[in-house]
Amino acid sequence: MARIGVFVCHCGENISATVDCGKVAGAIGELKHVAYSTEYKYMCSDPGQNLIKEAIKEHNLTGIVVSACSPRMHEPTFRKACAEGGLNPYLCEMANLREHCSWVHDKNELTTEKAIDIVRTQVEKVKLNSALQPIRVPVTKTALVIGGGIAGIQSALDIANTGHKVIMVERSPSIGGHMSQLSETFPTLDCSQCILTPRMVEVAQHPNITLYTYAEVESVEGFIGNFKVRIRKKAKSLDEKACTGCGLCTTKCPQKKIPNEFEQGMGMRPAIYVPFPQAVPNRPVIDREHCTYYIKGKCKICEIVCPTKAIRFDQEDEILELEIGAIVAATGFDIKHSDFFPEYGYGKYKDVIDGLQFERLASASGPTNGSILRPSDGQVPKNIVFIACAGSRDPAKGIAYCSKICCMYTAKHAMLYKHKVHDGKAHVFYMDIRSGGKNYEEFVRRAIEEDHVNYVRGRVSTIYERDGKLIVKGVDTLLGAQPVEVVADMVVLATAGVANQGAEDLAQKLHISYDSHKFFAEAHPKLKPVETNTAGIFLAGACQNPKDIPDSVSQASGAAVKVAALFSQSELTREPLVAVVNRAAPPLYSTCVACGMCISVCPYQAIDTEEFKTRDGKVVKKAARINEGLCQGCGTCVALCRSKSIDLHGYSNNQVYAEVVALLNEF
Amino acid sequence: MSEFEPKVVAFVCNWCTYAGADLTGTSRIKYASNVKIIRFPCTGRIDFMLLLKAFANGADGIIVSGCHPNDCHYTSGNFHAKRRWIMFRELMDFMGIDMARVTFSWVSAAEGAKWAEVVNSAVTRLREMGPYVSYRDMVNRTVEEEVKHD
Amino acid sequence: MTNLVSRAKELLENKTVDVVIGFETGPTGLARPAFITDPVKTDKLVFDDRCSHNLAVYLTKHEVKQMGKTAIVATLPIMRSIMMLISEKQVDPENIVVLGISTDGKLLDIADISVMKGYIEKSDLKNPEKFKTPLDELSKLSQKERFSYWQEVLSKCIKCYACRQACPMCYCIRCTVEVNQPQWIPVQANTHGNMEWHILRAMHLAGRCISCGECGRACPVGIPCHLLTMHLTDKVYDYFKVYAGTSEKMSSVLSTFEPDDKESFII
Amino acid sequence: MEPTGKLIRKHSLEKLYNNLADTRKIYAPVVKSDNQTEYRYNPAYEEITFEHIRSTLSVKNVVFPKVENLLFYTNSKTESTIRDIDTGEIPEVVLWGTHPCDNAAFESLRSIFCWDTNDLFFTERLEKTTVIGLSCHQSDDYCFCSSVGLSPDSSKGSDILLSRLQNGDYQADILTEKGNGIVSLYPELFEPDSSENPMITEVKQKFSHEKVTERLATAFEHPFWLENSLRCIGCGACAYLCPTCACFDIQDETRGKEGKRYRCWDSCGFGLFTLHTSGHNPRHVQSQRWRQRIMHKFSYMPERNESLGCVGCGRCSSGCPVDMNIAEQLETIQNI
Repeated sequence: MARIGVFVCHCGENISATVDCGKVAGAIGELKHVAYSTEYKYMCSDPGQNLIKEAIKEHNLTGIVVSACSPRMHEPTFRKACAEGGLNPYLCEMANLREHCSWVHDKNELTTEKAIDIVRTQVEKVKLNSALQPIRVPVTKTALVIGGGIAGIQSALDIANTGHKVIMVERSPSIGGHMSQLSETFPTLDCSQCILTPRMVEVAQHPNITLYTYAEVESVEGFIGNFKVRIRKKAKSLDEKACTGCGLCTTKCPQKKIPNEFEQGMGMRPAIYVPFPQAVPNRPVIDREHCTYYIKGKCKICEIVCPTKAIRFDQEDEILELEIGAIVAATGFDIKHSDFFPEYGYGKYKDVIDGLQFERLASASGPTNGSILRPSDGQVPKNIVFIACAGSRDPAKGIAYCSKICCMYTAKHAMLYKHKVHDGKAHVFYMDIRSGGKNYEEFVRRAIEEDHVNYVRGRVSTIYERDGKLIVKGVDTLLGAQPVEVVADMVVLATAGVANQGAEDLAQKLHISYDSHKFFAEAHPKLKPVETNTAGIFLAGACQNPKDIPDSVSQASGAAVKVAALFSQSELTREPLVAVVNRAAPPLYSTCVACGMCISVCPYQAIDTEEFKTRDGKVVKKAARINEGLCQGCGTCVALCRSKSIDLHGYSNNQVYAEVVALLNEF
Repeated sequence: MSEFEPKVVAFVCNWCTYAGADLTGTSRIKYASNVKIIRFPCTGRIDFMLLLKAFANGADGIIVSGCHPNDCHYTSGNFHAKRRWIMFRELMDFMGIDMARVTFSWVSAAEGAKWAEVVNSAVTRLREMGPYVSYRDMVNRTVEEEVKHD
Repeated sequence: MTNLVSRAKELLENKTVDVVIGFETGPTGLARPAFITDPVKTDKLVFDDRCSHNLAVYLTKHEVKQMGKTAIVATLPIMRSIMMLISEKQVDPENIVVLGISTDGKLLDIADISVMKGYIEKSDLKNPEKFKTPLDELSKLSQKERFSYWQEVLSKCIKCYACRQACPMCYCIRCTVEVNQPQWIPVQANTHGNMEWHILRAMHLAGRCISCGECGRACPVGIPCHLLTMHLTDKVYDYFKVYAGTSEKMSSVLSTFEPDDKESFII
Repeated sequence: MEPTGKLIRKHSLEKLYNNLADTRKIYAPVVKSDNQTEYRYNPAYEEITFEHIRSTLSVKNVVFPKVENLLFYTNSKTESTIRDIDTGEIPEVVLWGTHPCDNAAFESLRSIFCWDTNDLFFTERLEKTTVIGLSCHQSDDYCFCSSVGLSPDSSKGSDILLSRLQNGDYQADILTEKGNGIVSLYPELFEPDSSENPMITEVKQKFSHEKVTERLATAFEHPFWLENSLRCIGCGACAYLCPTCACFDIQDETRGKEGKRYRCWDSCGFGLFTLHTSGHNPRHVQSQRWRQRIMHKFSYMPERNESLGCVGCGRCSSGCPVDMNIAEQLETIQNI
């Protein structure tokens, strides 16, 4: 038999000024199963809480209702008091007499009657509460960072510096990401490589970081604290321990005409190669697609010249199985290449390039050693046009969003050009200049005012070639939409930042959501920008949306803190207000029929299908199963379940039903 | 009191409308005391059967309220709820159950004043409509009255 | 239906399937579901206008599943039911052979599920024409009249659940009406309880009903309960532009959403 | 009492009906649609049909309503107060135009409801029911009364049995004191028996119920049950249409302080009928439930109740959504 205690709080006069608390306590005391009902001036005060603790013992209560303020205010307080009184904290409910009654109604009988209804409803609910225990999930204190760009590097270093193990997986042969391709960085114009390479080296040397380059995530199973991740280490055709990185093989490789990815196709590389001189690890890989030996079965020159005999043609991909506690996705972004823009003639005109290609041209270590030379004939362009928002903010092209970084790097490009080609003219076509950020606006003003870059507010409709020149036709909207034509030697498109290749695939492996542009989705746009909907998986950098370096680094540190917080305890404790799918003895096992609708609606990928098998392995029953480590307790699955096989602790079907009945009927 | 006072049950989510109603309280905005709130974690948790149970137990009106689209604490519960209510309303209407008695709203945690408005306009409308006699008559029909229909 | 008979015979003879679910003629001249395991008995198979049962209901029946691999005679609604059952993981497409029948009664060559999907996609998926008039007529009534109408017809319901049992999508092993913690629906068959039952049933079929009309046909007391689910089928299309039973992926409207789903009633 | 034969003219029959309908509850068949005939209380005489082969539902609800309140209760903080139903308030009812199969069913129901103790509500209702039956001048393929020891004109269960004569008048067999009570209210409407033979349909015997009962005694494990119930979808239509099915469920419904206990129809055809709390279900598949239905009617009832659980009305077959034809199956059973 339930024995419920009810405590009606006056909240000073906040409640008692309009609600007759004595009458409420009296009326509730008349209800069946109410063993004790009282009123008090301040339930949340120490004496008030002691009143509860003593009543629990004295009246042998099985549940309590504190009728006071909003549970959003004091539920934790009273649950704690309840626990201290020796009763399971989840056997405590609050009736909201202040925010939902005394403060919003006048003093009259109806208000007191409503208060009685509210308390009665909670009494009927609490009778059906069950004693719940916090959910404890063990945590493997190893983090996986996917992606070795600046975001991944920052996250990995931050986590590693808190003393936890980190495994970093990078799919290309070196870490560094897009930042390693950049020449200088805005708004300081310091050399990108110079600030990045020390971090790259730190990753390689950090005792807590294990780095797997040329590797990809194969599969992810499990849940927060307990992921099982399979990593495919692609065969580098190299014994990394034996190799000293002398580079002899790369110079002797006969296959030399492979477009260099790092140089954005503006330089060439051999089949056995190190992507760039500062690569980490500084060890070559054989690109099997282009290697003569793998194509024709003959060559092996690298093997012959290698002084340490480190070449391994028969090496196979290796699958590593790792136990991981948390994952940081830092897979970065890509840009739309200029062939996306038929109106700008890319593909036809060698001198219409994208922003990353310009970075390589401007880079001291790039294919032109930092001289701005146009690709078609190696001449210095005297007239250069930069087009911002190439693709971005263009719903007609399917990219409605702002790529965020282009305004700034376009200003940077124009400046770099002007610093290198003093007599050149730089024009920028833009829609708006978005330079929000510390010293960003000042940077753009410098480009305009000190470096005399010609900013034209308007879009470019077409580019075509005439007499070896590129005719850029646009409009100047600040001059009343007057047509503008620039005869340019070279055009740089600030093309839209887009989700990285394979993002969708990885999101599916990770069971995280992604938006229509395949950027990974955060758990909450405002308050959980670093978390994903899958507990234990966090986001860093441009895999979420295009971001500049400081934003990426900040978020990476944010993700690292989330991971460190998770790793700060050996067990994860969670509120037990989660959904459960019923279980019964065989042959029923569960009333669930595994239709999978709950799996489809769950925003947290917390539901999977459990198979029940006979001893000889035959599946005799399937039923949904909720991972209490992942469930956040929204209850959408509960309301949807046709066979009512799922229920939600704290808001069970029995409880909410009883509330409706109690609210509308007198007992 | 001569005026009819409708009984109204509000099904609200914890994160937006419940918090919004808390704000109505902290802002001391007055509204009709006819409405009594039942708290759910999310509008996605609200079973359509509970609305029927409210009518069956004598409610004259119902309010269902949660987070605005894109603001769901659980990201998508309210989107699922929205589809559910679209279907539910169409079915109810087809069966002649009065959907003018059910108010659906999005009230955020910052919209304390909106909550008071939602409640007051629902109560005003329900006062005009009067008690939901036709549904209650069906519910309260005795065994003998049922047989008379044979 | 010589094609159907010979195909069924062949499937049983070469042991591609263990049972063929089709139609036979009963002693009173009605067509009814038949389960044939012996190739010799395939001669019993018939197919004509009398064959309205939605045979897909048997694919989830315990005893039928025990029989092994199944071939099933399937008209459009049955094929759509099979599609729904696959999408809801109740039927393994590997375990069934579909003996599709076109709307003009010809045996279709349904080699696999993708072929079936193609056939369904080409077909007219609206509610059958014969149900349009009663649906329109009911919609034309006033709200009060509709409430009276449904109270009157539903007062006759005896809660035999033939509507549920005849429906291939009602495959739950425990229905909400059988839950008593809490007692969602009154056990007794009174007008109110009956109405709640039929609301529940229609809601559970919203976006899942494939418009076969079997629920209404099965009702021994003649309640047109199929109009409830068919009304929602119309509405599902109006709002979301989809028909049930067209995809092998989970896609029923209440288990999915689009952020820009339109409504006009939420303030 | 000794049955007596009377004649009642067509116009007198109308008078009899109207007189009865003016003074008491009378339950008579009305055609609702092409294939639905339902019983209603006190319809106008013109609405009544004499041509129905079988009404959609049987008339068992007169003695075994689909919902019957058993008691009311009021809860307080400390106790529950029970208020019994006054069975004296159950009204008298005259059944009009019910066929011999349905009338014979009352005896079958009595053998269940009054097996060890007399069910209060059932006996009260049966006592207050007067049956003016109508023998059958038409039948169809579903009818098989002659296979279960009855006939289209059997008088079992009737207080008065009407049989149509060629000219549209009716022979009225006065069978019981209750029947006689009606005659004595309106003696002017009844004339002496004519020698004319009434129009009685012929219902061919399809099986021998004795043979069926005998065969069932050892047929529990027979593969027949599975093979022949594959088609069954497990609804309760047969049981609810059946005039002799008597399974019921008892439920409490509470709202606020007030509550009631009632019983309502249930069916052994439902999967949950025998489900145990543990999850175990002794009849966990439909073939076992189909077997139970037939066993109960043709083996267990003859053995325990000395009564057959079937009157051959054919409703279970005509109302079955998947043509589970019981007569066809029984015919097979006697030969397996």
